[in-house]
Amino acid sequence: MAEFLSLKEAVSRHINDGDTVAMEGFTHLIPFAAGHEIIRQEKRDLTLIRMTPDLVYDQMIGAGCAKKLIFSWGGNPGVGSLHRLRDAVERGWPNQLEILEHSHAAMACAYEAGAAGLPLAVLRGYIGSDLPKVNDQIKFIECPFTGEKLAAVPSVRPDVSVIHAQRADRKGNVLVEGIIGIQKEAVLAAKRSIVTVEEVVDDLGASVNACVLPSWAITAIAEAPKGAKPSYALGYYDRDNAFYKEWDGIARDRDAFQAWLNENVFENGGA
Amino acid sequence: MAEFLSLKEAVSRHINDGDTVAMEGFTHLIPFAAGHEIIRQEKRDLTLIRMTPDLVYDQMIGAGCAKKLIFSWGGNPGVGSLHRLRDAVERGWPNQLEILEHSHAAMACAYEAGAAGLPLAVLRGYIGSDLPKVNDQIKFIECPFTGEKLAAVPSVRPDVSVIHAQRADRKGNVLVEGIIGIQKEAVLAAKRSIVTVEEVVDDLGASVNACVLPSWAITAIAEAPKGAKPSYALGYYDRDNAFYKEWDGIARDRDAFQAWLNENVFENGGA
Amino acid sequence: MSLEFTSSEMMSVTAARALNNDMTCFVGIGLPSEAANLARLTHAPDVTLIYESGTLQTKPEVLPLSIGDGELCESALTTVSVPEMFRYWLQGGKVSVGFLGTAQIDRYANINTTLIGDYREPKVRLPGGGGAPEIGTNAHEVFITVKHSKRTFVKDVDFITTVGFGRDGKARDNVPNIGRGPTVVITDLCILKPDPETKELVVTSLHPGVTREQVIEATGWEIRFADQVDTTPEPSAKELEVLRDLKARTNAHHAGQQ
Amino acid sequence: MSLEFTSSEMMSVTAARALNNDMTCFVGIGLPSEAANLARLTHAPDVTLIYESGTLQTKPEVLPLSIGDGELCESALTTVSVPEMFRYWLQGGKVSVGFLGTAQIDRYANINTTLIGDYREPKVRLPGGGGAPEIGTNAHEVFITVKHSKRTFVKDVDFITTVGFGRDGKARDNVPNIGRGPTVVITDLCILKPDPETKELVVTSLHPGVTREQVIEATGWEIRFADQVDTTPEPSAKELEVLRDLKARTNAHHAGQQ
Repeated sequence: MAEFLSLKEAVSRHINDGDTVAMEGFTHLIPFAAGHEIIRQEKRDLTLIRMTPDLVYDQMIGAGCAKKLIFSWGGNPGVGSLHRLRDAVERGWPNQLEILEHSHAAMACAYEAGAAGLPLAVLRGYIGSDLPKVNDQIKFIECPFTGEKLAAVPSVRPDVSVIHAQRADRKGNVLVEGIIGIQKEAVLAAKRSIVTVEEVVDDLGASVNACVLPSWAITAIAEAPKGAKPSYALGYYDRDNAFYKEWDGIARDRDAFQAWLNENVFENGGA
Repeated sequence: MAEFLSLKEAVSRHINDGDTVAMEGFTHLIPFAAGHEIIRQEKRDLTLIRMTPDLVYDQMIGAGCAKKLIFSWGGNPGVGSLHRLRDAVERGWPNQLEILEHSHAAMACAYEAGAAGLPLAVLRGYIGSDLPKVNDQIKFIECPFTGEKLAAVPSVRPDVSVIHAQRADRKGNVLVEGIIGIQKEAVLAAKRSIVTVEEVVDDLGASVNACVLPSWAITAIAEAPKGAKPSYALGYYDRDNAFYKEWDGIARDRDAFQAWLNENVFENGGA
Repeated sequence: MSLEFTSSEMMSVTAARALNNDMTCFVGIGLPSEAANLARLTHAPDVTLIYESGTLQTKPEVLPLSIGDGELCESALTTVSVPEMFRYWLQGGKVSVGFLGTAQIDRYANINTTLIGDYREPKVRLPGGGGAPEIGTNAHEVFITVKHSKRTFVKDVDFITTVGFGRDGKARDNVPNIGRGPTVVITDLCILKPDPETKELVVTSLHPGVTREQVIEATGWEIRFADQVDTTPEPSAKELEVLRDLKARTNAHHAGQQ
Repeated sequence: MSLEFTSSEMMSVTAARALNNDMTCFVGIGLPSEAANLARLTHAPDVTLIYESGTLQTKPEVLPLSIGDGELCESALTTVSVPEMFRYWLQGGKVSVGFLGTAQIDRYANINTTLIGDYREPKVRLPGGGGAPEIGTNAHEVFITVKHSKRTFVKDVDFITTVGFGRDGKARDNVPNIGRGPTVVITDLCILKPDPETKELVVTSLHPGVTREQVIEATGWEIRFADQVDTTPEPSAKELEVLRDLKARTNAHHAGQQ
C-alpha cells in the first residue's frame, strides 16, 4: 500500500545518491515540486531518465544532481535549447553529464517493456538513423517468423519513478487524467515510486476505464498542490507558457540561473 | 472513414469465404448478432480467432462456417464444454475443425503486436508448458541484452475483425466501455473491421481517456441493438447467465442444436 | 460444540484462509473465485482481487459466472484492457498469488486443463489453458484448490498445461524471473504442500474427520504425509454464514436473470 | 490584384495545401503544426491531426507551444498513452502523413535535429530525434516544411536523425514495411520533391516572385530544377486571414498567461 508522506520525507527516504530516477509527465503533469525537493536535498550522481527532459531536468542538471541523462528530446518545447543541459554536456558545468540518446518511439516502448516486466522492447525503429551508431544500447534482432530485422532496446527499469497526478483517494489510489503520457508505465516499471498529487480526496471520481494506479502499486504519495507548475494539471491550472519563454533568458547565464535557483528553490523551502 | 451499413450488407461486403476472422469481446460485448448474420449468409472455411470462443463460435462452428480455430480457452464459462466445438474437433461434425491453441497471455500479446504493426509478440510465457509441443507457432528467442529465453508468437493480423460496442456517433467514432478486453487491438490489427453498436448517438459522452476508436480506423459500422445478447453490454443490458446454462443442453445434441439454429437464427431474419 | 458443514465448505473456507489483506490475487473462475471472495468478506477485507478480464481490485456482491461478468467491472477500482492485464499486471510482477483450479494435478503440482488422453485423439477435451500457463509462472506464488479424487490427482498429468515443478520437480531450477510456483493445494480432504527438496506434494494437514486412508484412496499416486500432519481448523460459524449467504445470493442472481 | 504576404505566410499556406480531408497527419511542433491547423481551418476541416502526446484527432483553437498543451487534449476525440500512440497508431500504420520540421536537411531529404558538428564534440547541440526517426519510416509518407537557407539545406547532414533516402538515395530499397518517405519539402522559396529515380530533391515549383538564383544561393548543394518548374499559387485572401487570425490568437493566448 502507498504510504502518505511529506514530499521532503518521500524524497529523503526513497531517492538515494547514485539512483536511476525517471521523472515523467509528457508536457503535462511534470513533477516540478519533486524536482525542486531533490535539488534542495542535494541528491547527487543521479542517472536521470525522461523522454523530454524539459525545464525540470535543466534545473536539476544545473544544480548538479545528475551524472547521466537518458532521453529522446532535450529542448524547451516551442522555445529552444535547454541551456543548463547544454552547458553540462558541452562544458562540464557544474559537472560533466553523460548522455544516452534514443528516439521517442524507442523510449516509449522501453517504458512499456519495463512495465511489462520484460528485459527488452522490440520495435520497428531506427531504420536508416545514425542514432544506433552513437548509442550502443540499440541492437537489432531478427523476427523468427518473417525474418524482418527489428530494433531492440533494453527496457527502462528505474530505481525510482516520480510522477505528478491530479488526485489520490484516502487509500492511496491515484487518478491520472488528460495527457497521460507514460506515467503509468514509469511507475509500474520502477522498483519504487513517488507520486505527488494536487489533492487528496474521498472519491477519485474516475470513469470506468480511467488511468488509475492502485495504492498497492505505488510506494509513496505526497500532496503537492501546484506541484506541476510551470507545466500544467488538467482541471487544475494551465501551462505557464510565459515562464517557459522566460526560462530561456534565466538558463542562458550561469549566474542568473543560480540566482533563480537560490530564490525559487533553496530559499523557497518546499513542503 | 467508417461506412454505416446494415449488418447484412456489412457482413456480405466485408467477410469472404476463407477469410481469417477475429470476433472479440472478453465475455462482455460479444458480437452475437454479427455471428448470426455470418451463419445466415452461410460463410464457409473461415479461420476463426478468439481468445474465448464462447457460444458465438460454438454456434458458428456447429453451423459449418469454420475450418480452423485459434483460441486460448474454449469453454462455456462457468458451465462446461462447448459441445459443438468438441463435436467438430472430435468427430468432424459438420466438418473437421483444425485447432491451434495458445495461452491467454500469448494471444493478448499477439493481438497487441498486431495492433502495433509488428510481426511477432515477445512474452515471458509458456515456461514448462506442453503447449509449445503441440503448437508450432510458438518459438523462443534470446534477449540480446540479458540472454533470457523468451517466448515469441506471430502477431494476430486478421482479414476482418468484428466487435460490438456501446455506441457510435454520427461520424462513426465508437466508444467501448467497461470490460474493454482486446477489442481495440482486434480492430487495429485487422485489414478490415466491422463494429456493431447498440445505438448511434449525437455525442459519445466519452471521458477524456476513454476507449474510443476513431471513424477512420474502422471499415463499417452497423447498428445492432441487443447485438451482444446473451452476453451483455454495460449500461444497456445484463448477461443472460440463464441462457448460458441452457445452451449446454441445446448444444449437446445435434438435432436440438439444429432446431435452435433454425428457429433463432435462420428464421429470425436479422436486420 | 461442533458445527455442521460439508466437505466443500471445508475446502472453500480453508482456501479462503490462505489469503490475507496484503495479497494481490489473480483469481481463477469457480472454486478459486469462491474462496477469494469469501476471504474478502471475512478476515481479509482489503485483499486485492484481479480477474483476467481486466478488472483490478474488484469487489463483486455475487460470484461471477464468467470471468467477465458486469459485476466485476462495476465494483472494480478500474478496468484495463486484457493485454495490459497480462503484460503490466501479471508479467510485470504485480501479482503476489495466482489462485487456480484444475481438472488434473500430479505429484509435482503440474496442472492439466487441456485434455485427457492424447492431444490429437483426446478422450476428453477440456477448455484449455486460458490465463493459467503464465499465472503459474509469473505470479509470485500459486495456490490451487480442487476436489480430491483419483481421476483428478494423477501420478503424471496427461498434458502439462501449466507447470508446477515439471516432470522431475526441477522445472523452476535456474529459470530467471519465475515465481515460486504452487505453495499449497487445498482439497476437500486435506492440505498439500510441495516437499522443500523434491517438490513432491505431501499432505500437511487433514481436514477434521478425514482419515489418511481416505486421502490415499483418492490419490492416484503413493501419496506421502508430512512428518507432522496437522488437523485443519474447522470453519467458524461466521465463515459458514458468509459463505452460505454468498452462494445463496449468487444462485438467486444467476437464476433470476431472464 | 495581388495580395501582400510574407514568404513565411507563403510557406505556411503552401504547406497547408499539401493536406486534405482524407489524411491522418502526425504533426510536429512549430511550422508543421501551423500548416496543419491552417489546413484544418480552411480547405480540410476533416483532416485528422495527431500529436505525439497522445491526442487523437485534435482541433486546437490556438497553436500549442508544446506538443502536449492542454488545448490539444481538451479538443481531441480521445487521448491515449504515449506508448499506445507510437505503437498502435504510428507503427501500426494508421498515419498517412508525418509532417516534420528540421534544423538541417540534405539532398536525399535526410533530416538532422541532433547536432551540428561531431557527435562527441558538437558545435551546436540540437534537441534530438523525438518522434521523428519513426515518423519518418512508419508514416505512409512524410511532408517536410522548413525555411530555406544554406545553413539548413546542406549537401550531407552532419547526422542522420531521421532517414529520408539515406546517404545514397537507396536507404528504403527492399526494406519491408517502410513508408514512402519524404514526398515533398515546402520552404519559404519553393517546393522540392525527390526525383523518382535518384531520390535527390529537385525544385518543382517556385513561389511567386522567387528566382532560381535565390534558391541556388540558399541551397548548400548544386540544386537541380525539374524539367517543368511551376509557379506556386498565391495564398488566397481567406487563407491569409485565417492564418493571421490563428497566429494573433496564439500570440495573445501564450503571452496572456501568467
